[in-house]
Amino acid sequence: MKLIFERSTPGLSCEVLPPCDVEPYELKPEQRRGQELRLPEVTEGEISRHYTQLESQTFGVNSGYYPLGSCTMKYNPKINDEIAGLPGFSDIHPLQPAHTVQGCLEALHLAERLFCEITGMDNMTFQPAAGAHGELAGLIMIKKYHDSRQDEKRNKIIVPDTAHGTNPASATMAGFTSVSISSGSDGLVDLEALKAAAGEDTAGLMLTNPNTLGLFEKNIVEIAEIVHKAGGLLYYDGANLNPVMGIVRPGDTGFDIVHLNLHKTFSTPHGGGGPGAGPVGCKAFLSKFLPVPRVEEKDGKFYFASDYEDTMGSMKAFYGNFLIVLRALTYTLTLGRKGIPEAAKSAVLNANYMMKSLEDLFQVAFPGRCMHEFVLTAEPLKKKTGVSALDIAKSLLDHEMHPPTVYFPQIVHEALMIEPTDTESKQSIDEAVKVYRQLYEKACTDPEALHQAPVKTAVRRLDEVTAARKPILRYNFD
Amino acid sequence: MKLIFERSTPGLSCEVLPPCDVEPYELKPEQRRGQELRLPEVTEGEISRHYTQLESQTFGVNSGYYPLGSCTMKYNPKINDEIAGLPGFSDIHPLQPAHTVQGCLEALHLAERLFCEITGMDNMTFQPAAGAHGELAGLIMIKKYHDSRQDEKRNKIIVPDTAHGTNPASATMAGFTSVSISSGSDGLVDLEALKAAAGEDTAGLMLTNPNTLGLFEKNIVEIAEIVHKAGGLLYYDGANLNPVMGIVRPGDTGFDIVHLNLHKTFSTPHGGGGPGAGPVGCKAFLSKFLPVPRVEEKDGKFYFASDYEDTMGSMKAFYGNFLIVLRALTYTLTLGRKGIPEAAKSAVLNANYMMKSLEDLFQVAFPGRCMHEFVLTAEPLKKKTGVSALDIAKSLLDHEMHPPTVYFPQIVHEALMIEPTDTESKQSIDEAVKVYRQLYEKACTDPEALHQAPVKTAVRRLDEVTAARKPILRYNFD
Amino acid sequence: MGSYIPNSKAEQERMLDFLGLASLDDLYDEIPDKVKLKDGLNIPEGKSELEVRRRMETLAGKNTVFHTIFRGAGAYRHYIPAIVKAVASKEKFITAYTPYQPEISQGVLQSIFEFQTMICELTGMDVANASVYDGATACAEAISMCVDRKRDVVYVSATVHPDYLRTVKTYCYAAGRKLVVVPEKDGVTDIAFLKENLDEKSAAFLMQQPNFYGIIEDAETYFGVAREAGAKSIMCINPFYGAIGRTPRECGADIAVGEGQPLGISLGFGGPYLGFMACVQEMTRKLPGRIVGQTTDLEGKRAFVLTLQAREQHIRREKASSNICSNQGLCALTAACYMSTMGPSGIKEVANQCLSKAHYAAKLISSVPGYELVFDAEFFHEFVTKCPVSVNKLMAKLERQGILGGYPLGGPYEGCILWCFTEMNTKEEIDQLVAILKEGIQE
Amino acid sequence: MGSYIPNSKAEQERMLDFLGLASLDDLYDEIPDKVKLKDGLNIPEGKSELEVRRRMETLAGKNTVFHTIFRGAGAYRHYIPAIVKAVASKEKFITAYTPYQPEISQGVLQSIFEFQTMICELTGMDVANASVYDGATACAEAISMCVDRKRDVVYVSATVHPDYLRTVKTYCYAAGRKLVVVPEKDGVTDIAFLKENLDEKSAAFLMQQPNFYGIIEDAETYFGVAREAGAKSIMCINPFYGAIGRTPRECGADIAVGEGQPLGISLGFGGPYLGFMACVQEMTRKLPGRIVGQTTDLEGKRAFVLTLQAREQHIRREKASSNICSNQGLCALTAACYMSTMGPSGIKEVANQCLSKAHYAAKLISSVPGYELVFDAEFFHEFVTKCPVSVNKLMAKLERQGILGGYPLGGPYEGCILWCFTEMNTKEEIDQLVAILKEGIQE
Ligand SMILES: Cc1ncc(COP(=O)(O)O)c(C=O)c1O
Ligand SMILES: Cc1ncc(COP(=O)(O)O)c(C=O)c1O
Repeated sequence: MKLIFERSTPGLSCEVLPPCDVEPYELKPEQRRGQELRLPEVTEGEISRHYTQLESQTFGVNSGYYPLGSCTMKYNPKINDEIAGLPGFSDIHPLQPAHTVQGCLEALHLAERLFCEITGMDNMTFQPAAGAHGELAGLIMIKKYHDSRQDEKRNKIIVPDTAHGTNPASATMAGFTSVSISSGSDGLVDLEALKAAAGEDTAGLMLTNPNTLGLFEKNIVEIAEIVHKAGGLLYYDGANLNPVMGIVRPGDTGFDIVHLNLHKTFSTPHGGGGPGAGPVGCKAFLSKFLPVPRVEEKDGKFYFASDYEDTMGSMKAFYGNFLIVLRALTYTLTLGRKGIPEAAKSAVLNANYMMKSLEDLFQVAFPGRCMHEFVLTAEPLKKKTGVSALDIAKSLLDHEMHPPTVYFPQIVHEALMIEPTDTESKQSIDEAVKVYRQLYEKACTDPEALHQAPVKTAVRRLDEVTAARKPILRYNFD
Repeated sequence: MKLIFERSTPGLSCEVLPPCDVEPYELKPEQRRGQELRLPEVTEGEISRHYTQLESQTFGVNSGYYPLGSCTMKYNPKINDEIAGLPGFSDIHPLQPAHTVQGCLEALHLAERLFCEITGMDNMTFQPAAGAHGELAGLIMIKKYHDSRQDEKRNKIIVPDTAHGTNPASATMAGFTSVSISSGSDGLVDLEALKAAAGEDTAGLMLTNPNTLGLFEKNIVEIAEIVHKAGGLLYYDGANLNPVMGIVRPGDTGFDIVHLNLHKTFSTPHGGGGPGAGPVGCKAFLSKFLPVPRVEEKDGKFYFASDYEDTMGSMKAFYGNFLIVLRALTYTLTLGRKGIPEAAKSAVLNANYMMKSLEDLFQVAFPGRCMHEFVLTAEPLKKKTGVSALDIAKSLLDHEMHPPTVYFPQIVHEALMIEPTDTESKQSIDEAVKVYRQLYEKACTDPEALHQAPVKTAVRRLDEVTAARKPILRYNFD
Repeated sequence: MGSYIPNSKAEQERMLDFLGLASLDDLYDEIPDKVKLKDGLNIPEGKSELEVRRRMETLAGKNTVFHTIFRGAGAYRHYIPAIVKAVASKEKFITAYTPYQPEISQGVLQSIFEFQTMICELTGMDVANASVYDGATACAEAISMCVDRKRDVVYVSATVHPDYLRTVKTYCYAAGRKLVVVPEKDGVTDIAFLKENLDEKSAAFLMQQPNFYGIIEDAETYFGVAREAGAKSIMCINPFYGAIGRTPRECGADIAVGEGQPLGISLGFGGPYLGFMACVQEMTRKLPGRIVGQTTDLEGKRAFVLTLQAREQHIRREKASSNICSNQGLCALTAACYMSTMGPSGIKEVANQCLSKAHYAAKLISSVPGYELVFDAEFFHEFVTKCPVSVNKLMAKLERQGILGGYPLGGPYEGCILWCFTEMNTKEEIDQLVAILKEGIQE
Repeated sequence: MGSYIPNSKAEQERMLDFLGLASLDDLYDEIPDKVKLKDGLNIPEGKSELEVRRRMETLAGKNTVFHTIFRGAGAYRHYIPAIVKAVASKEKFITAYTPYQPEISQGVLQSIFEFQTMICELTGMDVANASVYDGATACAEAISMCVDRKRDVVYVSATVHPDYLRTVKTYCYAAGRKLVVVPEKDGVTDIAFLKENLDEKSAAFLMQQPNFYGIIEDAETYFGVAREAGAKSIMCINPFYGAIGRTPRECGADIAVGEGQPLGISLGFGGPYLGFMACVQEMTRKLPGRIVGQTTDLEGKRAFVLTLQAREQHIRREKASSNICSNQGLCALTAACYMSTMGPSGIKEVANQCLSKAHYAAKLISSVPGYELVFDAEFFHEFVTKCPVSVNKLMAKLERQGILGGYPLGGPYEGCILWCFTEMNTKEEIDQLVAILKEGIQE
């Protein structure tokens, strides 16, 4: 495919604006840009065709089965987008006076109430723009908390080795040292290791529950006790809330701070990488540290308040990815008190069903009951046939299916991490299982075919090494 | 691909409506439906995925080059759709009182003024829903006209053999007999044949100018004279107005009635078959026959008037495909007095450029200057290699290009009718020409490859014979 | 001035060079000068997108979007689910041409095949086409299917929608066909007239269910009469009525037609809408327009294709069953998506809510003095009442509250109002309406 | 209650059977009972689509959509062309995940590669990333790129947007970094302070162009000071200013960041917006977040892929250059589409219209007694005036006419107004504003 720059023809343009209706004004010569501005010169038809063709080389949730583990690629309802597109939301300036944005404020306030109830938290901010951003916000609150108690030696965050990469990275950004603890042979937090790690330098523990192996940390109450006893706080990485929402609340299991990935659990789209939203909720004793501004209500009127002395500050400008929050709110109102746990159960049922359908082929990394996802290892297959998890992934592409997450979590070799989600049907899971079986058989008889895959896609396997060694990161106009 | 019925699971549904908030009422038993209603039972995600996958098996104007002759597959600007989607247009009931629909009425009135100017007509109706519908409306007006003069023997409509099939079909529906006249060796109306055909039973002539060979009927003034002298009227099939809009007006060349295909010339989309819009304009002496209602203006207020004694009646309910007319109006306001002829010229330039680029390969059916399109014949190629126009068309499918119209007009053997349109770039025409060349060479060396094409499409060539002999026209639930 | 021409002046020059021409105007050297436009078009200069948008927004702003609508009369406001709008705005569905090349058009073809199946289900018929322009032309086309040399007199009930009647008349005038309007009696077709008049010259009888006044007519009896006379029976139905009421097939119709706008298509000031047509097996080859059929490709894969084209204008020219070429394809796709979204239970739910709300409203409205029901017959979601005050003034009063009142009837029922209720009208809205009616108006 | 579960109860039963479970609740048998919710969630019952829509429409109806907006302060209303909206609403772009599988994600990858290129063009820089959350976090991330063990004091001008400043402070607090706010003097950064304070501990100096008050600062001089001290220079720019004003590169910046919202993204009450980041070649591997690179597939075909991932959290975990994972991908695609639509001439035209209209307005407004310009410096499309009456009352008056007035400043400029003008504001609107100002208010 051509780049948009290669479709450019000097002199062409779309006529979008009327001529200027006031006297032209010019910058002083010394303030003017000297460099040429090389943007595409194209007509609308060219742009439209360009992006239509780009879209045809993109795989979305509706293109086919998309069991990307840890990403909760559930269906994105259209009503959510329609609501976010109402001019009464999309055309509102963030700095309008409060009485002209009562609807926006009420929406945020309502979202706070609903998501606090779902997580078992007391207050929530919608400022963070994604999960990792929420992690950072939450960790800064932990820092503020300890600082406020002059408890300054607490510079360590405990992170299990199954944690998502953002957890240790966030800890670093928050000025903590992260202490990795290995999982037990059951894939869960090793209580002894935790006890060993927890101490008076412990600022907190970041935990994903169910964890990235898809296992529920059933010792969560003990875990919380250990950490709290050591004087640390418990941070809940909400990326995996989907299978337990409405069933068990992080707040009830001892967590002090929670972030949600609205773009996972609450059906807002991923946008090919974003935008998402990562609201952060906390128990009442931490609320004063939340970022500002916060939405408050008085006599049925809503307003922003920023005058919290102990606030951690701000995580970004304005009020977060508001239109994303709106979508998640729409979803939550749609499902409601019964629908939320039903969706959770559907996710867990689908995952267990698929796991059991595949367990005679691929070894389940940690057998037993899984939650929303499960991790297989292709290591035996690889030893036997040379076909790797990557080969399986790439072969799936030829079957119009998105592969699972591979090589994560890192503690499982040749990991295939499969998350069917609640919105996948038995029919399509059965079909996927059939394909996995075919591939397995093919691997045994004709491994080379899998090494060669994909063959039907827009491009074949890429030279990623050269991409990183000799990076070409922008179009070369010359 | 599965049919939506095959995705159905008993018991599933989308929850769209709240429960009924009034007492339920039931039909009397004898009025109730007995037959089961077998519609799909699916959730939104399934529907969404279904149509996403159907769309991926659909070729639109933005998918690639689409030079379908006679169809004017030009780019459909997005602003047109955006305007048609404004609630102030899309949510208006057709039977609202006039003072609440002044905007709609003004739009229709403005459209009438603009399109009358472009065609050289005095009045216009927007009721007809497509070109063929406009033809019928126009022919009924011709009938009314002759009837109003008690000129009742006029039961023949003269139609050149290059005419689109709708012309004779419309003549039949309007109760006329159509008289076909063969084209001269130059592809134009044979004046002698016309003279021979014209007489006191002539109700009128239907003419497409430029005709479907892409040739301008340069003897149009003489043609008009002959028909008018015989007492007939001239009907202009506006499907091919694109190359001459703003250059020459049908009304100035002697036509009495014109229809436009807004979905060809004025950039409104084809919708996979429709809806279009086929407004009909006429000279003042025919205006009283126009269908009702008509938009009138008085003191800056607009209203519908139906009290025209001589009206031909109505062609459909309400006011035509209004939202399509709006799109065409938006387009016309955008291009304006200079843009309209510039688009025409671009169409003609592109067509001549492409014709000349191909003429050494394929024989041009009627060489010389073409207008918006030109017709090649693959007959020599077929004789030489066995490769037919159909084979060429099907081979183009493998190159992500839409084929030209084939086997039309019927007077050209193995016809390939190519209309690049005004919104195609030189770049993409050059690329298309390259593909035609490759195919030509392939035809000479490996004709079988072309007989086998397409191979990359969702399905290969179809068994159309069985489809027609043993028609399966609906899903079989059993 | 906006432009969508993707070639620059410089490129056009190069192309002209290649053609050996000096200027773009030379492209038209075969057109006689005397007919060419001298001073260009007398229309405004082209405008930028922002200007055009402002202009059109101003126009849209001159229309009133009613929050509450109690008016139907052939155009109905129903809820359009978000998924239906999303599907109907998919670019390739919008911009594709008629699927002449099935290998790259399976999407459009399959969607129409599904539409045809759903229309068959709704009407109980065997075959459906890919759509015609609207309900009115569907009626006119259905009549054409029935007429032959021996039978060329057509009967249409006076209770069909006036626009449909006018359209049918126009088509009959065109084809030189005799049309007899069967008079209305007490809001329904005069069965006595029908019995007396149908004979061996009669080609067809067409009625609407529910009829223009909202009344459910005794179709079966009429069609019995028609069958006896050897005439075909045509039933024009509201699709929601079809979902719960006796189907055209059950009533003995040979052809079922109707306006599909209620199935997910916006009011749009009257169009584009969707004419649907279905018939019994035997009449298949008389159907007008596109029909999609199932077949296989050369590898045996199921596939869909435009079929039975020997009926159509591009093959048969003057002998075609109709002149229709472009139809309402995208609207058909929209309706199919709507029916899939609602499902059998949802479609029936809409129908039942329409029925229930209309009856709730009828009871209350008719209890307001002066607003008696005009007819005593069973109705679906529309009914006619008298109006004790100036209809215009009443409408103006409702309008001030954001309500589009019922449709003011003319002719024999001048001064009466045709009310319509759908699932969109809440009890609250209906109660509010009744309160306003009770208040009366300042005459 | 709405539901998106595509398995019926019956199917779920079958799946449970297969698993040997009696009920869905058994799926959770490993979760300790004592922590499970006993009585379910205390949130409302689920609702149908129509109900939810009505609820949300009611909320939207409680907001005021201003026809005329003279307020910017970090969020700008520009015209969004129809094609941009159409492209940004393409379903697969919306619903795809981060393009981890390049073979089926060339569409998203290429669009980001194009975005990166355009950001480089706009800023004059060598490399850009695929976006960060917004302008504020872009500032914070840029600072992180500059800090090392030796240099860890950060200087930020007091003239940057207050939200940005607060965000940067928060990030610095988190990382335990010393932040010095360079004071403002006459609306611009106090150069003297800078000269005095920058030293071998200084990591970076960050300023905004035009600054929060709309003023075009003398970036080059500041950056010269920074360079001399060995500190990095970071320029946070308005993208339209970048199109006509001296680029960050030309001014000597090492890093350019900014808020991309003006490039085709709706106001949306503050988000989602688009943080962009670009830098000089040497700093490439310090950039946070996704970066798309060009490569070839095994058949030699050009292709795009996420690259330099060794910077990122999923590879480097605690050693990553940032924790960012999800970014603002769709907003980046939107901005790229916007820039393509406008083209170089269109982008400059927007910029020049902003500039011209702001100056036209400034002349008129400042000629109204009491509305003098507060600063004497050159500005782009925002400027500060005094206000001779109660700012609140003035705003209320404007609001009654559908106008959102300028942004009321606080702090040292309490009682002053920050006005903003874009290509969306017509001369007529501006003249109307001035007339209202002249009228004064009833105190
Ligand atoms: C377990 C876990 N935590 C955190 C994140 C980071 O979330 P985000 O991408 O929204 O920043 C992810 C995302 O994949 C995740 O799976
Ligand atoms: C020359 C000509 N006339 C008439 C028509 C019929 O127009 P419509 O499809 O809008 O009914 C066409 C359509 O292809 C055409 O090309």
